[in-house]
Order: sequence, then structure tokens, then C-alpha cells
Amino acid sequence: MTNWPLPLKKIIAEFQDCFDRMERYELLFDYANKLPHELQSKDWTEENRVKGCQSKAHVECMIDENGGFQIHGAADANLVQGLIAILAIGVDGMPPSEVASLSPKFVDEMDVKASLTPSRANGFLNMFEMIRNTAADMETEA
Amino acid sequence: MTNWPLPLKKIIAEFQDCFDRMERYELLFDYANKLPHELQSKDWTEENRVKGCQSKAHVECMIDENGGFQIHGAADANLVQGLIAILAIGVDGMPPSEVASLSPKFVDEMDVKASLTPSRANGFLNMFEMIRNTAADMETEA
Amino acid sequence: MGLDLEAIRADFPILSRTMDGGRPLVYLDNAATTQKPKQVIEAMNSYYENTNSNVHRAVHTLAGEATEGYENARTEIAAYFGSPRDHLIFTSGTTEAINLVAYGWARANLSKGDVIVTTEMEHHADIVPWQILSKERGIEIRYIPLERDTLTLDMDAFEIAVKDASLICVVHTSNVLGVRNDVERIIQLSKTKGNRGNGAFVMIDAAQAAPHERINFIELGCDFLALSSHKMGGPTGIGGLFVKPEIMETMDPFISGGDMIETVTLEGSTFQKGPPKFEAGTPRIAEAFGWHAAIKWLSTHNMEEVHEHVSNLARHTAEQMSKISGIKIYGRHDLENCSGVVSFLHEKIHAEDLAHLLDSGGFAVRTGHHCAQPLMEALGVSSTARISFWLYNTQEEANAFVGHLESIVERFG
Amino acid sequence: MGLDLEAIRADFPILSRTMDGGRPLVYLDNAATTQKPKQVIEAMNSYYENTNSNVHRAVHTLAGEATEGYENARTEIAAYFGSPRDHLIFTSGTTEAINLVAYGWARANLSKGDVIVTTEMEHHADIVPWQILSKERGIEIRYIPLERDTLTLDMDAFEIAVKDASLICVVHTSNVLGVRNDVERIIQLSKTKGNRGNGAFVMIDAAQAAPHERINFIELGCDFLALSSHKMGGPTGIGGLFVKPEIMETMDPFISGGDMIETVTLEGSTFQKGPPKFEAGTPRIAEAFGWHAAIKWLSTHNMEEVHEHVSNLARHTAEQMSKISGIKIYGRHDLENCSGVVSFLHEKIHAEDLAHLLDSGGFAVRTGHHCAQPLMEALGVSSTARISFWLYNTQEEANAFVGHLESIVERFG
Ligand SMILES: Cc1ncc(COP(=O)(O)O)c(C=O)c1O
Ligand SMILES: Cc1ncc(COP(=O)(O)O)c(C=O)c1O
Repeated sequence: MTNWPLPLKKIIAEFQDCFDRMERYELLFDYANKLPHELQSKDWTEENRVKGCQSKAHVECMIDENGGFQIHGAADANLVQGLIAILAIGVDGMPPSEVASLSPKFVDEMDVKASLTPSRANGFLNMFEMIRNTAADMETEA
Repeated sequence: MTNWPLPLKKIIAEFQDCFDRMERYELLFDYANKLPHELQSKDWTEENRVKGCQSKAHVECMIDENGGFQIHGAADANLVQGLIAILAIGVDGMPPSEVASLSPKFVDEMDVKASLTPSRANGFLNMFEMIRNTAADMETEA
Repeated sequence: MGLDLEAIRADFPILSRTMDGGRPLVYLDNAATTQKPKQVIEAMNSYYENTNSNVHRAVHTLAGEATEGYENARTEIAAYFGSPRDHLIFTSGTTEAINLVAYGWARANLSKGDVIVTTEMEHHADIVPWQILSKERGIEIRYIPLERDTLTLDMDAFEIAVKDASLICVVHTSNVLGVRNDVERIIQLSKTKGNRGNGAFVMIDAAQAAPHERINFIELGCDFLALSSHKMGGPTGIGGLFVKPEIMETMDPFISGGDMIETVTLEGSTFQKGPPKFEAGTPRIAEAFGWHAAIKWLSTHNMEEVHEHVSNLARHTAEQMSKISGIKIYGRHDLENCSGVVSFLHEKIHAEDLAHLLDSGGFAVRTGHHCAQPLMEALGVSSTARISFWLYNTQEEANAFVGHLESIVERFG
Repeated sequence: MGLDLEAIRADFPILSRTMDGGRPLVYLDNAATTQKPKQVIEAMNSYYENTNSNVHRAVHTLAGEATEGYENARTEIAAYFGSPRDHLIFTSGTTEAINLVAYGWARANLSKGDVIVTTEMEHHADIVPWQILSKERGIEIRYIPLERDTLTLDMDAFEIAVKDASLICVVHTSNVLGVRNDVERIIQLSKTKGNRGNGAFVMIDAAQAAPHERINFIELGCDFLALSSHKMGGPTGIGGLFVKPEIMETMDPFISGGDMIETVTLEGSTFQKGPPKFEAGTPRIAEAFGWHAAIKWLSTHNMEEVHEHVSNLARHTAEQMSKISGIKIYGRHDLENCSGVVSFLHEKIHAEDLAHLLDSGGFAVRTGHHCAQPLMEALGVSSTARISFWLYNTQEEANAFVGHLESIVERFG
């Protein structure tokens, strides 16, 4: 296992304990309800839309009062929202520099195919890329 | 062997005696020089052009003084002209009604693939069809 | 009699594939594309392994065989649709076929003030080309609405709209609702009342119909019929447009280049007649061999039995599904001539989630707007989940699907 | 090093086919279409037997694998041509690619008074679309002549013509003469002197170049590059147009329908960005898998060696042929960068007769105008016979061909 941030490590372990894909989906559904910072649908704009997702997904990155990274997001499909939640929990409060160097591979380790929604470009990877870039920008700006 | 007109029968037999395709082509080349009624190139018109032939081929049907069928034709490629010649010799002077019911299968028996020049429509079959139709028309007109 | 499903399934190599967790593949996305019988795969193999050559204008043996096979495919495919070979133009599919009508025929024959009538039920392939044409030429488009209660076309509105119409473009069988339109009546009305009684031209999008209904282009009496090979057991990359020859003559060339010309000089060009005029460049040769093989394969089955089979599967499945709490069906499966398509939603579980959850059971199900956003709008939804049956699907598969859907709804609903 | 011809030939099932009288097939019609290695045939088989599904917009496993494979094909094919994936639009071949430039770009960006410069050496695919556009929009076409003595483009004429030109369309390598144009200089002149010094757009027809020359679209610096899969070991039914992204943005949609839209309402539609905007409908999925396999297969060979091999074969064969009495060669095979094409005629034996006679020896040879009637006109002939080599052809085949040609000339000349 790569050296994931601790909260992510825990989540990955949870998924690896699942019996089958259905159970993993159940877990993802659970996480969908655990968004640390839900982006209310009134705040869903063209600007924070994740491109390449078939369902609607919106994500914004912010810095908390301690300079830690925050993901605010939501999606209309639960599996997508679950992924956003996991990512948001995994990096919550992390220094942007660390977020910028995170690998999207943790989803493979969780073994949820939802991440592979075959849009033209992979929606999840697009989101991940966007988050990393934002984090990198925050870094240089800081 | 189908019941071909005698002159055609003889020609078919000649071809069947050939050793290989090259020899059959040689024979076709010979026949190209034996056109009974050559259509001079000055008389090549859009109207008597055989459609679907890659090379230029022109054919006209006439009735001789005894009411017998005549094919006047020519082509720029020798193998095509050879086929026209064989057909012209084969039916020369025949009653149009017999020409109208002739089958193009004799070419298969001669085993010359030239007949199969793969144009969009098969040039030789187009020519044959045209000749049969003209013969049938002559028949009804007579 | 009836279909021998075991024998049919044995013809499709992909149907023995196992999915996640060793589950068998249950392929229910046939309206998107059907699977291919081995006869089709082998026909293309054999083409590439024995015959491959460019067609037309060459005299060597391979070119002869390739040309013969290619043109033979045209003859046999046309015959399957009740037509002589010179009625069939090969295209890359239904989409290009409809575009050929828009570029080749409509731009040459319609002008500002003309009206094109189409419907709310159409696939984007039968909407966007007309919208582009409309914008370019000031041709008006009118959409026949879907009756919200019966989910069928508003034929009263059609009877009125047809009077002004020069061209009517209608989908034969919906790719979302499973509804078969009364194309016979639409064509008859178009021909008698269309264009102020002078008769209107009719284009029928038969992409979803041909896989389970035998269509006779000549008897049907429309002017254009658009088709995709890949939705009826054939390969991707090929389809066709049937056109009445007298109408083909009034069409301008569309895609141009080699093979569609008679002569080219620096001053200008003259074109071939008939289908070749619209088939520029190296054609889809292997694909024509493959489509031909699909037609041959389909011909060994009774298409009335095929239709009954897929429509029964859809009807029974829709019935079962509608008993699951929270599931709503979009479409009409009580109609005798319904196709194998069932669209549905769950009141709480997002369609995309549903599809993932179904996929984990081995069930291949599509979700989305199905390239029919105006229809989605009419249904008041942004997308649906959709299953679609073809002749190899079994009642057991349908039952298993319903069972899995039930358990998903219980667990996630 | 050098090419391992035996291993290469073993990859092509068709090359072991025997012809009339048990003679081996000597396939010398590669400029029309090349044969396909078994890796390509198998890639398509495997697609149909394991993966077949419509791509994009679905979440089930097969759709995911098909989409991944299809888009991966785009990435890898684009990379082979030195480009990012968003530069490559899949088309049905070179012909459709050039039509896409004519319909999608030229109609949106050129107008009456604009000048398109092309050449006498072009394939009809690069002439007819411009003639149709010219007639429709009053855009002028100027043809750079072929220098009758050197059989190369008159570059002095080009330097003058380019000044007024908005768009330059040139064939990279002639399908008749074997001549490779100095496309680097043509592009450089177009960019610096074109359009009164503002720079002209350049479209390069690389159908005949890609099979034996590694082309880097970015380094080459043209705006459009048109290609066919079937001439480089890939399947029929697919090809591509490379376009610079900033230019792609200025293009109108061409073929329209599903998959290329962002939204469709009854009022109008908005379109995708990048290549998807120009890929309406179900794409050529199996074909993309096949072309990708061809690119992978080609990548295992050194293209400089491939080029040297085919051009040496052409050069030596042309030399030998020119010693046969009555044979005249049309083309330049003394040039180092000549392709594998040799056109010829016999003073007495008609080209079509020649082709039949050669075919009876197992030699697949093309005759005709090769979709280049203006070039035929410039050469003062109506057709030629043409042999064309690819990487699997051997010196023994070339020798056998010359021998058979000699014997034909002796017997029939
Ligand atoms: C130079 C050139 N351009 C264009 C084409 C047309 O290619 P396709 O028929 O694959 O569209 C060809 C093929 O014959 C060619 O040789
Ligand atoms: C009704 C209908 N029309 C047109 C199309 C477009 O067909 P293709 O994508 O094969 O061009 C489809 C396929 O999705 C369809 O279902």
C-alpha cells in the first residue's frame, strides 16, 4: 500500500474488508452521507462542475482557517458523491502541497469500479486533477 | 456442355484445349483480331459504349440482309475485344430470337477470368444483357 | 417451433464471457449495439485472411473477389429490405444516412419557407442535422409532440402539421419508449395530405426497428430509410440509406472524392449515377462483408418470432419491474408491437447508481438521455435507465434481472 | 539489422494464399490497400468476442472497456503521429477527412474571393471537394502544375500562387508517381508567404506517406493531416484528420447527431468541444481497435528501414522494367525519398490486358487512372498500370514480377 494520508488509509482498509462489490457500493453509499462540507445544490455552478462526469458533480476547494485544504462538493449520483466524500475526508485539513502530490490510485485499492465511469474523459480523474491543480496553485500563491 | 450454337461450341472447345490461363489469353488475343464486324473508333459513341467496362468497349447490334443477327463492336483492350469477337462470331447470322435466349455461361466454360473484370457492374454481363435485349426487341419489332 | 435460444446463444462468443465475481454476462444494452454472431466475425476474418483488396477499377483476382463480395453484400442486404440493389447507399450508419438526406437531398431540394416535420420522440441523429440545416437555410422545423398520457405521437397534431410539410422525418421505433410508431399511416398521410396535397417526402429512421422487424422498403413507400448494421448483429462502421432511385437522381453529391466520379478535370467533375455517386473513397469493405453475414444469419430466423420474443420479454419484464416499489416505467409495453426496450427510474436511487449496482450483478444496462434529450424533456426527466432485449436474451435472464433489481432497491432504495 | 522479412510475412495470413495454378500470391497493390497482419485481425476479433459495446455515456463493464479501448486507440494513434489525443478526429478515411476540412473548416472560414491552391498531382479526394466548394461559394482553385520533365511540382509556380492562397492542399506522396513532395518547404512557404504574408492554412494528404514514413504532425507544422487506416495495415472503414486545436475551435460541425452534442432542445443544440464535436453517432469502434493494433505492429519496425526497403524495391524494379522493350515508366525512382509505387505502360499492350496477364501469374497489379485524372492528363495518358510495394514484399517477388512481365511482353507485345 502506498503511503496514503492516515484517514484515507483507514477508508481503504474498510473497503478491502468488504465481501463483494455490492458491499463496497453500500459503503460508498454510506460515505455519500458523510460529506464533510456539502456544496448545496443552489451553489452548483458551471464553474464548479466536474467535466466528464455523466451525473452532475460539483466541487470547490477552499482553505480553512489553519491553512488546511478543504473540499466542498456534492453530486446527484450517490456513488460519485461517495467518492467525493472519501476524497474530502482523506485530505481534509492537509497542507495544499501534500494534496498536490496525491495519487488517484487509492481508488484502485478500494476496488470500486465506479471510479471508472467511462465518460469521454474519466470524470473522477478530471475531478482529481482539478483538485490537485487547485492545491498546487494555492501552494504557489501562499 | 449446354447446347451452344455450333460456332460457339467450337470456340469453347478450343479454349478447353488450352494448357493454362496464359494460353487461353493468347487465344483471346487471336480472336481480338478476328472481329467479324469491327466498329471503327470514329463510330464509338456514348450510345454504343458498354457501361461498367473499365476499358473502352463499344457494341452495336444489326440485322443482316437475311434477317440474321450481327454484332459490330470493338474495344481498346484486347481481352475485351476478344470476348466481343467470340460473341460476334458465335451469334453471327443467328435469328434474333435465339440470341435473345442465349446464356452468358459460355464464358465460364471457356475459363477466361477476363470476363469477370470487376467493375461496379460486370462489363461483360452488361454487354451481354444489352445484346440480348436488343435481340429481343428486334424479335418483337419483326 | 419458436426460437431455439440455446443454438442462437451458442453463435455469440461474447455471451459466454463471465463478469465480476464469476457472474455470467447478461447483456441488456442491445438498443445501443447488439452482439455479433460468430458467422459475422468469421466473415470479416475470412475477408481479411483471403480476399482483402480495394474494390472497383482493378482486374486482379483479389480485387475481383473483393468487388464481387462487396457488391453482392449490397444486393443481398437490399433484397432483405425488399429492394433492388441500386436503392441502397452504404454509409457509416444511421447518423451518416440521415446527414446524407440533409446534405445531399434537402440542401438541393428545400429552401427558405419549406417546412420539415419531425417529432419529440426522435434520436438526436434525426434532430441535429435538421437544426443545422434550419439555421443555415431558414427552413422551419416543427416537432410533433408526444402525448403525455399515452406516450405515443399526437397524430392529430401530425395531421395538421403534415399539410405544410415538404419533408417528414420520423423514428420507426423509439429507442427509449419501446413504442413503434404507425409509420404506415404517417407515410400514407404524408403522401396524400403532405405539402398541401402534393405529397411530402418521408424519411424513416429504422435503426431500432430493423433488429426485430422485417422492413420492406418498397412496400413501406417512404422515400428514405436509414439503418445501422451494428444494431442488427453486424459490425460497427457501416449502415445504409435506402432511397427511391428517382429521388436519388435529384440529390447532390455529399462526401466527394475518388470512386464517385465519372470524370475529373481541372475545370470540373461529373459524377457516377446511383449509389456510387454517394460513396466516395475506399468503402467499408470488410464491414459490408460483415453486415451481409449478419443479414444471412438473421434470415435463418423467423423475424415474427424474433419480434414476439423480444416484445414478450419487454412486456413481462416491465410488468414485473413495475411491481417493485419506487420503480417507474417510461414507455408502453402493453402495445402488441412494442420493441425490446424498457426505460425506468427509481424514485430515490439515481439512474447512474442503479446501473453500477446492476453491473455488479453482471447486468449491462444503459443510463442517460439516450441521445433523446427532447424526449427526456417531454417525460420530465433528465435521464433514464434502460434495458433492451434481443433475440438471444432469455426469460431466465429477465427474471434474474428483476430479482437483482429488487434486491438493489431493498438494499439501497 | 534490417527487416526480418520472413517474420514479417508470417504475420500476414493472406500472403500464404495460392492463386491460379497453385502460384503464390504476389501482392503488388499496396497503394490501393495494404494487407493486414494477424495482430490487427485478432484485435478486432477479440473486441467482438469479449468487449463489444457502444462507447461513451454508459457505466456497465463492457461499455467501460470499449470506451477505454476506443479512447486509448485515439491516444496511441495520435502519439504515433507525435500529437496529443485531442488533435485526432476519427473519420472513415482520408476522403472523409478532407471533406471534413471542406465542410467543417473551409465553409466556416473561407468565402468568395478566397483562393485554394492545390496541385495537378492530387488524388480526386483532394480535388473534388474543393471543386464542389468552389462552385457553391465562388472560391477560386488554382492548380500547381507538374513539371513535365521532372515529374515534380513546379515550385516556382507554387511560390507565386501561395501568396494569394488562404488554404493550400497538397498530397504528401503521390499515389501514381512515387514522388514525395517537399512538404516541409511547402508548409514553410505557406506559413511565411501565404495569404499575402499573413500565412495560409495547409492540409496535407498523407494517405500514401504514412505507410512507410513516420510523420510527426506537430513537427511538420501543417494545420490538417488526412490519413487512412487501410493503407497502413489497419482495417477499412476508419481514418483520421489531425487538426491543430486552435483551428478545430473555428470549425463548424459537419456530420451531426448523437454523441457530438452537449445539449439538444427543440430550440437548438450546443456542441461538444474537440474531436467529439466531429464524431457524430456510433463511432467505428472495432475499427479503432484494429487501427490501434496496426500502429502497435508498425511500431515494432524501424520506419526508416521500411522506407528504405520499399523505395529500394521500387527503384530496382523500375530500373529492371525500363530495360524491357516497349515499357515506359511514369515516375521518379532515382530520388532517394521515392515511395514504393511504380507506374508503367507498354507501348502496345493495353494496361488492362497487362493486368490480366500479370494476374494469371499471381501478380496483383492495379490499372486505371488511380483516381488522379488530372495527373493522367498531365502525363498524356488515360491510365497506367501500377505496382506498389510494402514492407512484406521481397526482392524475389520483384524479380519474379519483372520476369513475368518480360515473358508477357515477348508473347503479347
Ligand atoms: C494520395 C491519396 N489520397 C487520398 C486517397 C483516398 O483514401 P481513401 O480511399 O482511403 O479515403 C488515396 C487512396 O487511394 C490516396 O492514394
Ligand atoms: C432511433 C435511433 N436513431 C439513430 C441512431 C443512431 O445510430 P448510429 O449511432 O448507428 O448512427 C440510433 C442509435 O443509437 C437510434 O436508436
